[in-house]
Amino acid sequence: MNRLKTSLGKLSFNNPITVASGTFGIDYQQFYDLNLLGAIVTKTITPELKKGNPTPRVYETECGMLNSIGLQNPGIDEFIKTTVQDYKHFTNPLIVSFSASTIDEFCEMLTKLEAIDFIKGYEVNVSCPNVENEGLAFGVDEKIVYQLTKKLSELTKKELIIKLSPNVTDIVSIAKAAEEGGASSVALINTLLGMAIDWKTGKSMIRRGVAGYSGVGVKPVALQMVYRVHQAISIPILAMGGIQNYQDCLEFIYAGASMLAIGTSQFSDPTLPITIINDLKDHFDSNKITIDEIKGKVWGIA
Amino acid sequence: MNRLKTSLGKLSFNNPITVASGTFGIDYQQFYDLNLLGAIVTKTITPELKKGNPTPRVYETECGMLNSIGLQNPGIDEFIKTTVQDYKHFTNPLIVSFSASTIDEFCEMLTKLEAIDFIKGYEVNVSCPNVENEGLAFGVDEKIVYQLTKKLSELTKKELIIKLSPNVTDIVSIAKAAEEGGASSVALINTLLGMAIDWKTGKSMIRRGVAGYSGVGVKPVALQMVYRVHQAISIPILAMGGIQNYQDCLEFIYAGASMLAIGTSQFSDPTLPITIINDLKDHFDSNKITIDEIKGKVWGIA
Amino acid sequence: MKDHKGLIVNNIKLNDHYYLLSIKIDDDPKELGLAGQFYELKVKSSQRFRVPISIYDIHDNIVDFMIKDIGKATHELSLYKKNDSISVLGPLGKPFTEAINNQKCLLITGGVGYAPLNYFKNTFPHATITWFHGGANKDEVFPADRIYTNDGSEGIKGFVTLDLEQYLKENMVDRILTCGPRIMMKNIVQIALPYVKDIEVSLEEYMACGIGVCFGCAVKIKNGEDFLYKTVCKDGPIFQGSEVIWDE
Amino acid sequence: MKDHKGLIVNNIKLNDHYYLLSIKIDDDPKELGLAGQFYELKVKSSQRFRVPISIYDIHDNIVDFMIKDIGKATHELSLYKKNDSISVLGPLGKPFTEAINNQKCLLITGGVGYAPLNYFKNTFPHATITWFHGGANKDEVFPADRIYTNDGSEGIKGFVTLDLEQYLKENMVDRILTCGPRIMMKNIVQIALPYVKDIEVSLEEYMACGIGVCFGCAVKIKNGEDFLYKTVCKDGPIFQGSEVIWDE
Ligand SMILES: Cc1cc2nc3c(=O)[nH]c(=O)nc-3n(C[C@H](O)[C@H](O)[C@H](O)COP(=O)(O)OP(=O)(O)OC[C@H]3O[C@@H](n4cnc5c(N)ncnc54)[C@H](O)[C@@H]3O)c2cc1C
Ligand SMILES: Cc1cc2nc3c(=O)[nH]c(=O)nc-3n(C[C@H](O)[C@H](O)[C@H](O)COP(=O)(O)OP(=O)(O)OC[C@H]3O[C@@H](n4cnc5c(N)ncnc54)[C@H](O)[C@@H]3O)c2cc1C
Ligand SMILES: Cc1cc2nc3c(=O)[nH]c(=O)nc-3n(C[C@H](O)[C@H](O)[C@H](O)COP(=O)(O)O)c2cc1C
Ligand SMILES: Cc1cc2nc3c(=O)[nH]c(=O)nc-3n(C[C@H](O)[C@H](O)[C@H](O)COP(=O)(O)O)c2cc1C
Ligand code: FES
Ligand code: FES
Repeated sequence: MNRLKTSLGKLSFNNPITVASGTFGIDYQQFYDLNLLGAIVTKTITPELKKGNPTPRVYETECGMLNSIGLQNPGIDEFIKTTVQDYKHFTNPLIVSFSASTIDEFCEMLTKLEAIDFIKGYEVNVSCPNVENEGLAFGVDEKIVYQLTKKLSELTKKELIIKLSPNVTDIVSIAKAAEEGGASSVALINTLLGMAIDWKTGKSMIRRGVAGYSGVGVKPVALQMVYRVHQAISIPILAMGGIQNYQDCLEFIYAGASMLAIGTSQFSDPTLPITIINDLKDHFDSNKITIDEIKGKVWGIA
Repeated sequence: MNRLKTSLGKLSFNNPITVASGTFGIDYQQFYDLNLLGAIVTKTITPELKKGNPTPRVYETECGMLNSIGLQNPGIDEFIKTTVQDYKHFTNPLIVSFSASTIDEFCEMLTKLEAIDFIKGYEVNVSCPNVENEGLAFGVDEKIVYQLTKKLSELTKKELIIKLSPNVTDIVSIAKAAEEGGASSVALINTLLGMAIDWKTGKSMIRRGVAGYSGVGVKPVALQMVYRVHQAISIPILAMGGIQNYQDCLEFIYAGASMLAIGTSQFSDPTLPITIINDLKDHFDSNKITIDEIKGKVWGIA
Repeated sequence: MKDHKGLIVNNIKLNDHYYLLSIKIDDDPKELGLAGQFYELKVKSSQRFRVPISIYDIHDNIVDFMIKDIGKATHELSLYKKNDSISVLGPLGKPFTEAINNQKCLLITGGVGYAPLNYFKNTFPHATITWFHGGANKDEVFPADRIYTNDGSEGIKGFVTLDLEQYLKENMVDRILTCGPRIMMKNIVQIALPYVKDIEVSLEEYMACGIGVCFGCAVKIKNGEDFLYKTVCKDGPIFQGSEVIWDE
Repeated sequence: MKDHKGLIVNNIKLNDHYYLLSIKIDDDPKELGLAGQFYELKVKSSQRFRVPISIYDIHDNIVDFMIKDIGKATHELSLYKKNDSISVLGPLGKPFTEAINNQKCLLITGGVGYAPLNYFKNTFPHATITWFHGGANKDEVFPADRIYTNDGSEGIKGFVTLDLEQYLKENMVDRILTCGPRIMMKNIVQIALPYVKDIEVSLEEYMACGIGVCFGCAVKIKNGEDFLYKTVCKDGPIFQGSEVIWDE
C-alpha cells in the first residue's frame, strides 16, 4: 500500500513531494531519478525572453536567503522548443509555471502550452507586476486574481494552480478569489519581500535592494497562511516555504497541505527531496497513517 | 562627543537603543540601570483589564518565536495608578504603548495619559482588531490610520509614534497615512503572523493557532519595510524586528532607522541592550562616524 | 536573581534518561536559591528561550540540577562536561513555603518532579517528611518512602495517587507538596483537598523571558468567581493547588 | 558531478590567512575535475549555500584546495581536522581550455586566485608557462616567476599589471589565463587584448545552487550589441575576457 499517494484537483501523485519553481532544473537528474518526485515544477517562464536582474542576485541570510533573479528565462517559444522537451519522457506529472504582465498575455501563454500533451498542469505565478494595474502584482488584488483565474480556467481542462504571494493583507480573500475563478488548487507561499545590508559598508547585498526572502525563516508565515487558507477554501493546497525535512512536511500536512514543494533547501543538499520522500514513507508506514487521514487535522486550537 | 545621540520627531536620546513593547518590564532593572537605555517603551495597555489568551502562549521556532499573549494588561487606570509609577524616576524618556478597539477609546486613553508629565511619548499599537471595521486590525487600513493619527495628534504635543503592522500589502501607504495624520514618527515592525505545529501529534504549539512571529527570522522583512518606508516619508523611524547585535542595528540605520528596539533577543540575554549600546559606541567611535551620517545611506541599489 | 557565568563541575548519568548536572556559581551561597526556585540555563540548541530547571540541591556554591533528557536542549545539557562554562539565570520564581519544625509534610512527585522536592527535603531536616514517588518505570524512580511505577517494574504497580486517599484517612498530614505531570497534580488536589488544605503544587509552562515581563508562562488562577492569569516564572512556579484552575 | 562524502586527510596552515585543505574523495581520480573547475563544500556556518572553492591540485583521489580565511565559512573550514568528513559537490563548472604542447601561457593571478592556475600548471607540464602573481603583501604571495606586492614587502612593489604591457611588447604570448580580483582581471583584459586575443578569466559570483538551475550567479556576457546573463557555476567560471562586460 502506498501511503504517500496524494492529489491536487485533477492530478494524482505517487508522493507529496515536488520542487519549488525557480529552484529546480533538469540538472538535478545528475543526482537522482527525477521520476521519484511526486511531480516536477519548472521555472516560471514569460511571454518573451527575460534577461533577469543585475547582480548580486542571491544572498544567504541568518535564516534563509534572498533572491532577485528577475525571472531570467528564454521566453515561452524557446522554452517550448528546447527546455520543456527535456521533460518529455518523465512519467510523473509535469507542471509548468508561467507569468505575464497582462491577463491577455497569460491567456496567450496558456493557449500555447495547451498544445503540449505531456504538460499535465500549470502553476500560475501571480507575483509579477501587472502593467494594467499600476504595476502592482496581480496577486495582491482579489478582483484581478478572480478575473485572471476565470479566463484561464475556461481555456484548460488541466490542473490549474494559482501560486499566491504572501505579501498581502489578507491571503484568504485572494485564495477564495482563485477558487471562485475556477482554480483547481492553490500554491503558497511565494517569497516574502526582504532585504539585507552589509553592516560594514552600508551596501545592499542585493543589487535591486528589495528581494524575495525564502528558507526556514519564512516557515511560520507559510504555515500560518496554509492553515488559514485551508480553513477557508475547499480546493487543495500545494504548500512551500522553508521546508527542510519530513517533519516540516508533516506540519504543513496537518495545516492542510495536499502536496509540498522543496525550494531553497535543495541548494545545499541536492538529493533532499528524495531523502524527504523516503523519510515520509517510513513515517507513514510505521505509524500506519495516510496523508488524507492527517491532512488539515491540526488540533488544540481554541 | 556622544556619537550615539539620536532623536525621533520631538524627543532626543543619548543612544539609539530602546526595548520593544511587550518584551520588557521593570524587572530588567535587576540586571542593569535602565537609565542606560536610550528610551523605555512599556507594554501595550488597553482601556480595560485584559486577561490575555489561553496557553500555550509562546513557542520557540527554528529562527524566532511565536507569541500569543493577547495583550494581557491591567487596564489603563491600574497602569496609571501602579505600573507607570515605577518609571517615574528614570531620566531617559518614557514612551507608553497603548491600544484600543475604537478611535474614541484611543482618544480617551491619550487624554488620560496626557495628565502624567513624566510620560514623554506614545507608541500607538494599531495591530489590534477595530470593532468598527469588521474586527480588521486598525493598521491594515490607511484611511483609518490617517483618521486615528489625526485625532490623536490634535490631542498631544508629545512624541506620537504609530507602530505599524507588517501584515499588509503595502506598508508604505500606511506609513504615509500616519505621517499625513500628524504622527511625529513611526515604529516598525510589529510581529508577522505565524504558526507552528507539533509534527508528531498535529497539535498547534500555540493555543490560539495563529500567533505573532518575531526574532531573527523576521529581520529581512523588517529591514525591507524600514528601507521602503524611509524612502517614502520624512518623519523618523523606530525600527525593530530580529535585532540580535550591533551589526543588525547598523543594517537598520543604513536602511533608514533613527532609533532601534530590542525585543525577542532580550529573553535569552537580559543585558543585551546594554551590550549593544557599548558595541555601537565602540563602532561609531573607532570609525569616527555619527548615526546621522550613515542614516538611510544604504547604497549599491540599481 | 543574576545572569551568572556558571562552571560545570560534574555531570553524572543516573540512567538512560536522567543526569545530575552540578554547576559552580560564584556568588554568596545564601543567594543561590530556595527549594522550589529554578534557574534558566542558556544552551546553543535553543537560541531564543532558555531552559528552566529546578534546583535539585545546593552545597556551598554548587547548584545541582536533575535533568531528564527529553529533547534538544536537555540532550545538549547531558553532553556538557566538567569545566565547560554555562550562563545560568537565577534563582527565579517563588519558593515553597518554609517548613516549620516537625511539620508533617507529604511530598508527592512524578518523574523529574522529584528534583525540587529533593532540595526541600534537604533544606528542612527538622520537618517530618514522607515521600511518595511515582514514574512510568524503574528508570523514573528515585529514593522515596513509597515507590510507584505504572508498569510495576519497581515498587507498587500503579499511579502515585493509588493509596493516597487511604493514607490521608489514616495519617495526619499538615501539608502536601507536589511536582510532576499536571494530570497527577490535578488528581492529587482533587483527592487530598478534603483532608489537607495546604497543597503546594509546582507548575510548568513554556517560558520566554523567565522573569515575569512577557506573560508567556501564564496559568489560570482563581479570582473570586472569575480567574486571572499568573506567571509561572515570577508568581510561581509554586501555587496553592486549591487556587489553580485545572480544567482547560 | 556528484555529492561526495569527502574525508579530510590534511589541513595545513600556510600563513595567518591561507591554508591548504586536502580531501580524499572515493571516486575515479579521472572524474575528480579539471583545472578551473571547483567544488561546493558544505559547512555548518552556511546552512543554505555551500562554499565554492577551486581545485588547487589533485593527486590520486585527493583533491587539494587553497583557501583564504575571510569569513565565517572559510574560517570554519580552516578548523577542520584530519579524519573529519565533509560533503563536497563537484567537480563543477567549465575548465580552462587545455594547453597544447609548448603553448606559451602567461598566468596572472592575484591573492587566492593563485589556486586554479596552480592546477593548470601541474596539469600541463609540457606547456611553456610564465607566471605573474600579485598580492597585497607578502602573506598573499606564492611561488611564481614574478611576484608583486602592493606594499613592496616581497617582490616588485606595485600591482601585478605593472609591467604587463611592457612584457607583452617584448614577449610572444599565445594565451593569458587569469584569476583574481575583478578589477585586476578587467585591467589585464584592457591592457593585454591588443596583444593576446585568448584571455581566459575565472569569475566569481555569489552562488546558491552551484549547478546552473537558479541563475543566481549571473555575469554579463556580450551578445552582439546586446548582452545576456550567463552563470558562473555552469557556463563559467572560465570565460573569454573579451566577452565579459566589465563595467557594472
Ligand atoms: C519551573 C520549571 C522547572 C523545571 N525543572 C526541571 C528539572 O528540574 N528537570 C528537568 O529535567 N526538567 C525541568 N523542567 C522541564 C524542562 O524545562 C523541559 O524539559 C525542557 O525545557 C525541555 O526542553 P528540550 O529542548 O529538551 O525539549 P523539547 O521538547 O525539544 O522542547 C522544545 C522547547 O519547548 C519548551 N518546553 C518543552 N517542555 C517544556 C516544559 N515542560 N516546560 C517548559 N517549557 C518546555 C522549551 O521552550 C523548549 O526549548 C522544568 C520546567 C519548568 C517550567
Ligand atoms: C568559482 C569560485 C571559486 C573559488 N575558489 C576559491 C578558492 O580556491 N579559494 C578560496 O579561498 N576562495 C575561493 N572562492 C571564494 C570563496 O568562495 C569565498 O571566499 C567564500 O565563499 C567566502 O565565504 P565566507 O563565509 O568565509 O565569507 P563571508 O564574507 O562571511 O561570506 C558570506 C557569504 O557570502 C558569499 N561569498 C562571499 N564571498 C564570495 C565570493 N568571493 N564568491 C562567491 N560567494 C561569496 C558566500 O555565499 C558566503 O557564504 C571561490 C569562489 C568562486 C565563485
Ligand atoms: C532562487 C529562487 C528563484 C525562484 N524563482 C521562482 C520563480 O521563477 N517562480 C516562482 O513562482 N517562484 C520562484 N521562487 C519561489 C519559490 O518557488 C518558493 O515559493 C519560495 O522559495 C519558498 O519556498 P522555499 O522556502 O522552500 O524556498 C524562487 C525562489 C528562489 C529561492
Ligand atoms: C512576547 C511578546 C509580546 C509582545 N507584546 C507586544 C505588545 O504588547 N505591543 C506591541 O506593540 N508589540 C508587542 N510585541 C512585538 C514587539 O514589540 C516587536 O514589535 C516584535 O517582537 C519584533 O521585534 P523582535 O523581533 O526584536 O522581537 C511583542 C512581542 C513579543 C515577542
Ligand atoms: S516567561 Fe515571561 S512572564 Fe514568565
Ligand atoms: S548558483 Fe545557481 S545558477 Fe549558479
